[in-house]
Amino acid sequence: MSHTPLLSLQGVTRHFGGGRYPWGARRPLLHALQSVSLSMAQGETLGLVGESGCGKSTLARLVVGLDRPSCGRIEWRGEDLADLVRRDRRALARRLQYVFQDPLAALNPRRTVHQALETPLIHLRGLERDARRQHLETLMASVLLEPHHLQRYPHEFSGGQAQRIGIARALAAEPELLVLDEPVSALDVSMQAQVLNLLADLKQQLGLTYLFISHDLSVVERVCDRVAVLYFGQLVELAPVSALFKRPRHPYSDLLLRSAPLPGKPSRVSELQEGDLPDPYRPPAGCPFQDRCPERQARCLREMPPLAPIGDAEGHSVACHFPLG
Amino acid sequence: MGRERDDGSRPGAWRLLLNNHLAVSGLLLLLLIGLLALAAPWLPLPDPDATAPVDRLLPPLTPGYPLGTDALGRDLLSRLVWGTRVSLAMGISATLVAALVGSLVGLVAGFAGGRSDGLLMRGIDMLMAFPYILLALAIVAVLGPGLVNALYAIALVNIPFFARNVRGVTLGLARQPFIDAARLSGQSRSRILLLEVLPNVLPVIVITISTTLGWMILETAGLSFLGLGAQPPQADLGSMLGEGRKLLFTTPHVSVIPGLMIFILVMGINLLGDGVRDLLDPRLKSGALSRPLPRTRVERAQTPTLQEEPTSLLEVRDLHTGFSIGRQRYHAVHGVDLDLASGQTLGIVGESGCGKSVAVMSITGLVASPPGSITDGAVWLQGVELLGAPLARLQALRGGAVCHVFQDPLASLHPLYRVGDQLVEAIQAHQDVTRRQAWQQAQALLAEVHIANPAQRMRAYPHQLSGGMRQRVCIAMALANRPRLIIADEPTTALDVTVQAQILGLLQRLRQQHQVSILFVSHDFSVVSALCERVLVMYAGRVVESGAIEQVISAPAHPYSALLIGCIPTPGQGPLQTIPGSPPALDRLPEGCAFAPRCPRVQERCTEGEVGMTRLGDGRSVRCLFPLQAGESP
Amino acid sequence: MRKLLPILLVTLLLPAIVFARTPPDVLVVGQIAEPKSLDPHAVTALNDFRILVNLYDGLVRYREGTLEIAPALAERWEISPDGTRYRFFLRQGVRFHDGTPLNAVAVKFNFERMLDEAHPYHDTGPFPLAFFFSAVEEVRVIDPLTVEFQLEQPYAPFLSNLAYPTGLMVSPAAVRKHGKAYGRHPAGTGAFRFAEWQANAKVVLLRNPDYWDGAPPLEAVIFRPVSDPNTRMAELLSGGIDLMLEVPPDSLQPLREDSAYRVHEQAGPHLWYLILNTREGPFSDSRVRQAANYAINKRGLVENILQGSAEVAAGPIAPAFAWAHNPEVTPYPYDPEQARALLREAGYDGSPVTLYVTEGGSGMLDPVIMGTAIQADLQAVGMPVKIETYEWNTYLGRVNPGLAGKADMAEMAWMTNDPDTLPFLTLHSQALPSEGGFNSGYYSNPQLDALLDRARRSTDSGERAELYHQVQALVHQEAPWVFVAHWKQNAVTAARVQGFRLQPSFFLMLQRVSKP
Amino acid sequence: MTAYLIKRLLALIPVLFGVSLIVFLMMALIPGDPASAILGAYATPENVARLNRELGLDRSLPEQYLVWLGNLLEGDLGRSYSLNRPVLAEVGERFSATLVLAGSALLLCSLLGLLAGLVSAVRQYGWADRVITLLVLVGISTPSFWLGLLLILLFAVKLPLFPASGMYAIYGGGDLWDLLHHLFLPALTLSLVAAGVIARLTRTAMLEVLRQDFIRTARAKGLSERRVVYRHAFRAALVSVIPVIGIQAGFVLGGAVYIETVFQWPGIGSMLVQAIASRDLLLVQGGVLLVTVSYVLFNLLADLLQSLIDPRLR
Repeated sequence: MSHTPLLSLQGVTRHFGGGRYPWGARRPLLHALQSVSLSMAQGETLGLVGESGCGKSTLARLVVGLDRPSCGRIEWRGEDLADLVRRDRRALARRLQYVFQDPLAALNPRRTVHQALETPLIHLRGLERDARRQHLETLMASVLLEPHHLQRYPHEFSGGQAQRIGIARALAAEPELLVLDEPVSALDVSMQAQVLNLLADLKQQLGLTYLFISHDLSVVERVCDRVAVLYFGQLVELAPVSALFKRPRHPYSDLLLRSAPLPGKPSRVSELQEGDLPDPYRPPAGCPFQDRCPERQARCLREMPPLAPIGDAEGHSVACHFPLG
Repeated sequence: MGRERDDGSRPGAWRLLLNNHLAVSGLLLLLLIGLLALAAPWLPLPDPDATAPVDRLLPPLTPGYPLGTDALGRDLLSRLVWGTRVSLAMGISATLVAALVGSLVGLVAGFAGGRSDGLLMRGIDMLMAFPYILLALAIVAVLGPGLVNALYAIALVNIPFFARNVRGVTLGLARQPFIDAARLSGQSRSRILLLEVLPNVLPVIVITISTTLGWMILETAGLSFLGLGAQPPQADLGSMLGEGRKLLFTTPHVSVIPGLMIFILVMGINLLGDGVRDLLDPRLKSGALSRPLPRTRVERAQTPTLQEEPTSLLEVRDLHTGFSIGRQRYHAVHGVDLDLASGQTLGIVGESGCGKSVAVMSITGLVASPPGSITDGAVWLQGVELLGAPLARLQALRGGAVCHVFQDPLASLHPLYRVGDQLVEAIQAHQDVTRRQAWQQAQALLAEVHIANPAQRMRAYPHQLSGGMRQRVCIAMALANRPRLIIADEPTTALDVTVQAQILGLLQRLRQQHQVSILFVSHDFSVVSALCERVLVMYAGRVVESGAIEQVISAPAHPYSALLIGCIPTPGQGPLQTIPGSPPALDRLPEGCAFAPRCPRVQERCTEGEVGMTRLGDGRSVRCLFPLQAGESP
Repeated sequence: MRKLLPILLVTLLLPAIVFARTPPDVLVVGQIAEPKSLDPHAVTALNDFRILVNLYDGLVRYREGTLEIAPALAERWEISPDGTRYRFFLRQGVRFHDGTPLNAVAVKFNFERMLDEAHPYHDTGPFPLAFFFSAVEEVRVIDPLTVEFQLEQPYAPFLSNLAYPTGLMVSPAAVRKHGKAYGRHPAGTGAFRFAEWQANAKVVLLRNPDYWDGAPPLEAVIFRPVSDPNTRMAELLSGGIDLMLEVPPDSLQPLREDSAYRVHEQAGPHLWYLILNTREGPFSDSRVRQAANYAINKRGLVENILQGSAEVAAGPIAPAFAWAHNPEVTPYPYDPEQARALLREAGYDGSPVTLYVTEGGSGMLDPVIMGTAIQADLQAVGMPVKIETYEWNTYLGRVNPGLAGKADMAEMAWMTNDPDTLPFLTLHSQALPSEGGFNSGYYSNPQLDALLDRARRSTDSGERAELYHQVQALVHQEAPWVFVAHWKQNAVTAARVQGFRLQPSFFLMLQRVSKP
Repeated sequence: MTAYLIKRLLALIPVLFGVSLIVFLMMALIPGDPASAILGAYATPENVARLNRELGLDRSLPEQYLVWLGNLLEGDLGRSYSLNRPVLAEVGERFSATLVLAGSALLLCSLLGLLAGLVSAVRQYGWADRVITLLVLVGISTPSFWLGLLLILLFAVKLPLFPASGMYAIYGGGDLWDLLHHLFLPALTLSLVAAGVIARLTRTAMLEVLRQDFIRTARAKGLSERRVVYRHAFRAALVSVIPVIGIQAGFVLGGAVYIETVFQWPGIGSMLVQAIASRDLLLVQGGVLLVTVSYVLFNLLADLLQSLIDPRLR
């Protein structure tokens, strides 16, 4: 592992709307991400968990350059991503690729798999026809699909197959980092297993780095090295996977862990768990989790706790005034 | 259900079109008119422009003039044929011009968004706000009369339709993940627009063409009618109508004949257009746009008789439910039996498309029909056979003794009514109470499912609530009339994991408090095991295993159950198991065991003949010739 | 829902039972358009004149059924021997509808308002046809009932111009009172006075019981604008109007046979012709022009297409000007053989010619159909014709500046009140478009110029008649135009309308009409 | 809501500005001028020049436009050349008539269209559906300018049930019955096409809504089919039908040009045709502006109605 991280985010914030209407009224401002800082080392798999609307996908889109942060900085091997893109429009796409949540929606229904996979080979790699043909075959083989599948249209595939095609397309650019945005949540369990196993194999073969976004903790626990817990656009806990699952320090991480159903085990959460996500247009002053937190104290209502290292495990930090014991 | 066969119709597009009788008659009409128009130069017709003032205004059926003559003694039949030729050519070219320009504007506006979108659409607004005939009049006045100028005018006034329709679709497409994917594949914006967006917009353009073509022919006729189109002596249908209108009261045939021709032509185009629209519009595909009946159609060969007095609250015997799409028959449920005693919870587990939802929806006849229908079996609820019961009886039970909680609470609640009104409606449908009383009951129900501030929430619209709250409202609605049975179809699938846990907890408590039975459908073994005592595992429309939940999880007997459980990631487990292959197509179920093609333990016997349920004791049964023994892995 | 529809239908149909026909003594006239203004000096359209002549009087008028000048507000007049001074002696005791008296001062006001740009009420204009009186140098009040016009030079058509609606007398008091809005609050001396004007619905005139020429039998006249000819017809048939003007010729025949209606016809000073471009192209040769006159089947046009609603024309002066018309000049016969021979002789090479056709326009009859028929006739003698159609205003904008470089032939029609006007404005070499005239075909002939100039100066009607006979013969021979038709104006009245007669002047005089 | 209204009304300004500019340009490009139109056959260049001077048309076009714009801000639409009358007076008088015709046509087509679409969807594939589908097809396939004439021939001449033209009886009348009596044929003609479009859309929208999850919920609640269809489905279908009614307002206003001419309705449509023919720039300008404003307002009304029904849009 080198000293400069592969990817690092520094105080990345993204909000939508804001400003004023021509006639002076205030335009509502939506906070999607608030000052998120984290970094990834080459070869690791970082899990990003949180509930819907917590800013997971916004973060992912920022990382691959589909969106720009409102403020803050994203670096690739110590270099500003924005600069990189300014110099070479396609530079980012050759290093970072994205796998979408809904595999069928991520494939153009009117284009064959061949066309879909060939595009990055032409535009990102600049390969000639023969080289492309060869590459396509290896790609298909690497995601366990037959070459004759190339001539088919997306609707002729099952969800699991379609997701494998999505992975193949991401791999076609030969990236170093793959952002996997809930890659298995739209799939049936049996398909889910296939795709997860495939991802594990690919990582080993190609030395990839994964940013793995999921709401399913049991999946995260299986595939990730470290976990970042996101709540309401803020990073509330960051820890090696074993540390987090053994001993979550943020009350929200704890709630998440307790909520996950396991086969053969009855639920461990009270139905009375109150409270919802705060209104993103009017974020609360203090800790965003205050409404739902059983440990809430007066300080939590006033002051947003910073993300700070905690405890014994290396690389474990939490944003809580009163972390769990 | 269904995504896999979404586009199965594509190869047979022509056949589908030909199945539509109206469209076919439109097509034939158009073909006939088109052929006639094309063949005009070779038909034995007199010169359409040859005047014979002496023979003017002859009535139809005059020898030598089948349709009579006009004010200059010109043969109307010949003019009609030649005029149709001109009108068709005009209408088609104007449509194409409008389609080209309008689609381009719409594509660019929808894809670029922001300021350019605003600017372009303001321009389109201006065109639309302008009375279209005046615009056309003014354009022709500027350019001078003539067919080509009239064509431009008509095309211009129709650009907004294409621009608006195409923009709408493009706007939706531009947010699709596959556009992002194309950007990440390194394509430039113009290439994305051309290669990724355009092919998906084309059907909309074709639909718009099919709906505007007739309209354009009418409008061109309108301009010619005002004398701004075809120049004499050339005939088009509009100018024939215009020349004849002065004589409407004395010699009506001179204008009625071209008028009828315009009517028939446009009618043909519209008929065909409807057919094309039905074909291309994804919403209309596979007959989805047929009105679902109040209950699922039941087409049982014979009414089953009761073998013995039903002991359970709910008994389902040999249920067969399927979907007919075109000539295909999809067997979604293929002989399902289930029993549920009072106060019991039963889970049904299976992958998507296994028929679990269809099975439970069939109980109260909520499977959309058409295309669905129940072909065999019987359902007894509290001793009443539901499939044969009259609609009124069924409606009294629905929402009364048996209630549903569905997967997507946002879609399941009416978006336009307040939550309180929807609850009140459910109460008043079954109880003879005043609205005020019902309102109070409803409020109490919200309190019972632990919604804070129930009085305030009663006045909220569904979209103002969070997902968890919406599902609580749905559950409250199910509880409204003290049901005996709640059928919950994946009620937590759309929810976040913390909310899911709460909802499961809520159902658990309600079951205990109200002694209500729950039939719980899920794809997730973990979720089912959190709530249910017994479980059914379904595969390809059949129950393959049933038993107490702990026993099935700890020692599955069917290889499919075992593999399915093995797929679930659990802490400290080895590599995830996978199931090779994919489920069979429901319209081509294999003979014998449906799982045989994917089963690691398959034997020759598995593919021969029906495999029946085997009782294993302990209330367990399995549909397998070679069930797993305890501790054995597949 | 299900009960709503029948109720809706019944309520809508109910009023149909009490269908009102027009009451007695009220005449409803179907006009072709809404009037622009009821200020006679501000309008130019025949449609408006039809109302105005019932509302106003001029110093003189056309004698009933002729185009001869007769006294009106002026009982008599004297013309100086050199033809430059006209003195009118006004009728006594005539009052405008607003009660003010008609006198010499009022007459002077009327003409000065039109002609003098410094007049305080000149801004109540514009007065587009004021140039009819551009020869007037001064209007003098001799005494309250005597007024004298001083002309710059002798101008023979002056009297007939005075009989034109531009010469109708408006009330100076009303002009002063309403200013620019006078056109909607008219006051004249006519047989009817103004009552009401509803935009695009009706103009109502009521009987003037104090009319100097005897109060009219009708109590009221309602002018309804119905611009669509079919709708106009429908209104006539359904009893919504009593008098319909400009009936499409094809509709006349069934009406003639129907005893519930009476058809009226009257030829007038109208000419429908084709301007030929004599400056360039094939028609610069008079033989080709004659050939065109031979080639076109005018009788066919008049009898078949216009259904006898017109007469074949021989030259520029309509037979309605009985005193000036030369009966010896007869129309070119339909003779395609002769036409072909002349074309051959002239060496015409069969190159196509362009014909300007208008879609409508005042006096143009059925221009598109007629143009198409003419096209077919010319085609038959080997002259291919390309038609270009224009909306009337655009058409005038193209034709009036001259045809050079654009077209070889153009349809045109004129209605004039004096035999002088048409040839002087359209065939005189001083009337080329560049000179501000209407000679769009650039015909130029010094002999014709001399004849016209003399006729205009002469005050002796016998001499003028002789000169116009020569004009007629000369123009017929030279054929600068294709002479096609003189329109016979038509009108249809309901049978109970009595005493109605069309005038050669095309004006609609309703003073003697009754409807019991 | 207020912010939304203000926003919509502000968005109207550039549209009106653009429309007025287009009208001005177009009228400048049309050959012929008001003076020739007034003078007719007597339009010699000399007379035309004199008249133009008197009408103030000798100034440059941008200058004329600025003068017009300046006057507009003071509420003055100028004076019609051909009618010699303030544009505002003429346009105001005509506009109320158009509003009556177009408004009732819009009402009629909405009523007929919604009713037909509803029946057609509820009785899908039944005889009522077939008959309505056929009628709708006939409606949208008939040239309305021709249909108007046929209706006059049938119901005013052959079968004198309705007056052939006009807005009020020419003699007597003038009450509401009289107006309705005159209104029936033109309003029907004008609304037929739009009714067809709305009926089709209502049918599709109903069928689509009937497939929605919340309809299944309504049935699962045990509601009667009548309640499901009329209370649950129809209201939801209205949400997608209403904006189309707004767009139809444009067609109805545009179609009024033909229909007003045929039925001699004293409205703004027939006035505009005449004004274009006589090159009466200011009259065209004023009329078109008013039509544009009313179209936009109709649409605004539709949007407001939609948000009234659909709380998600508020």
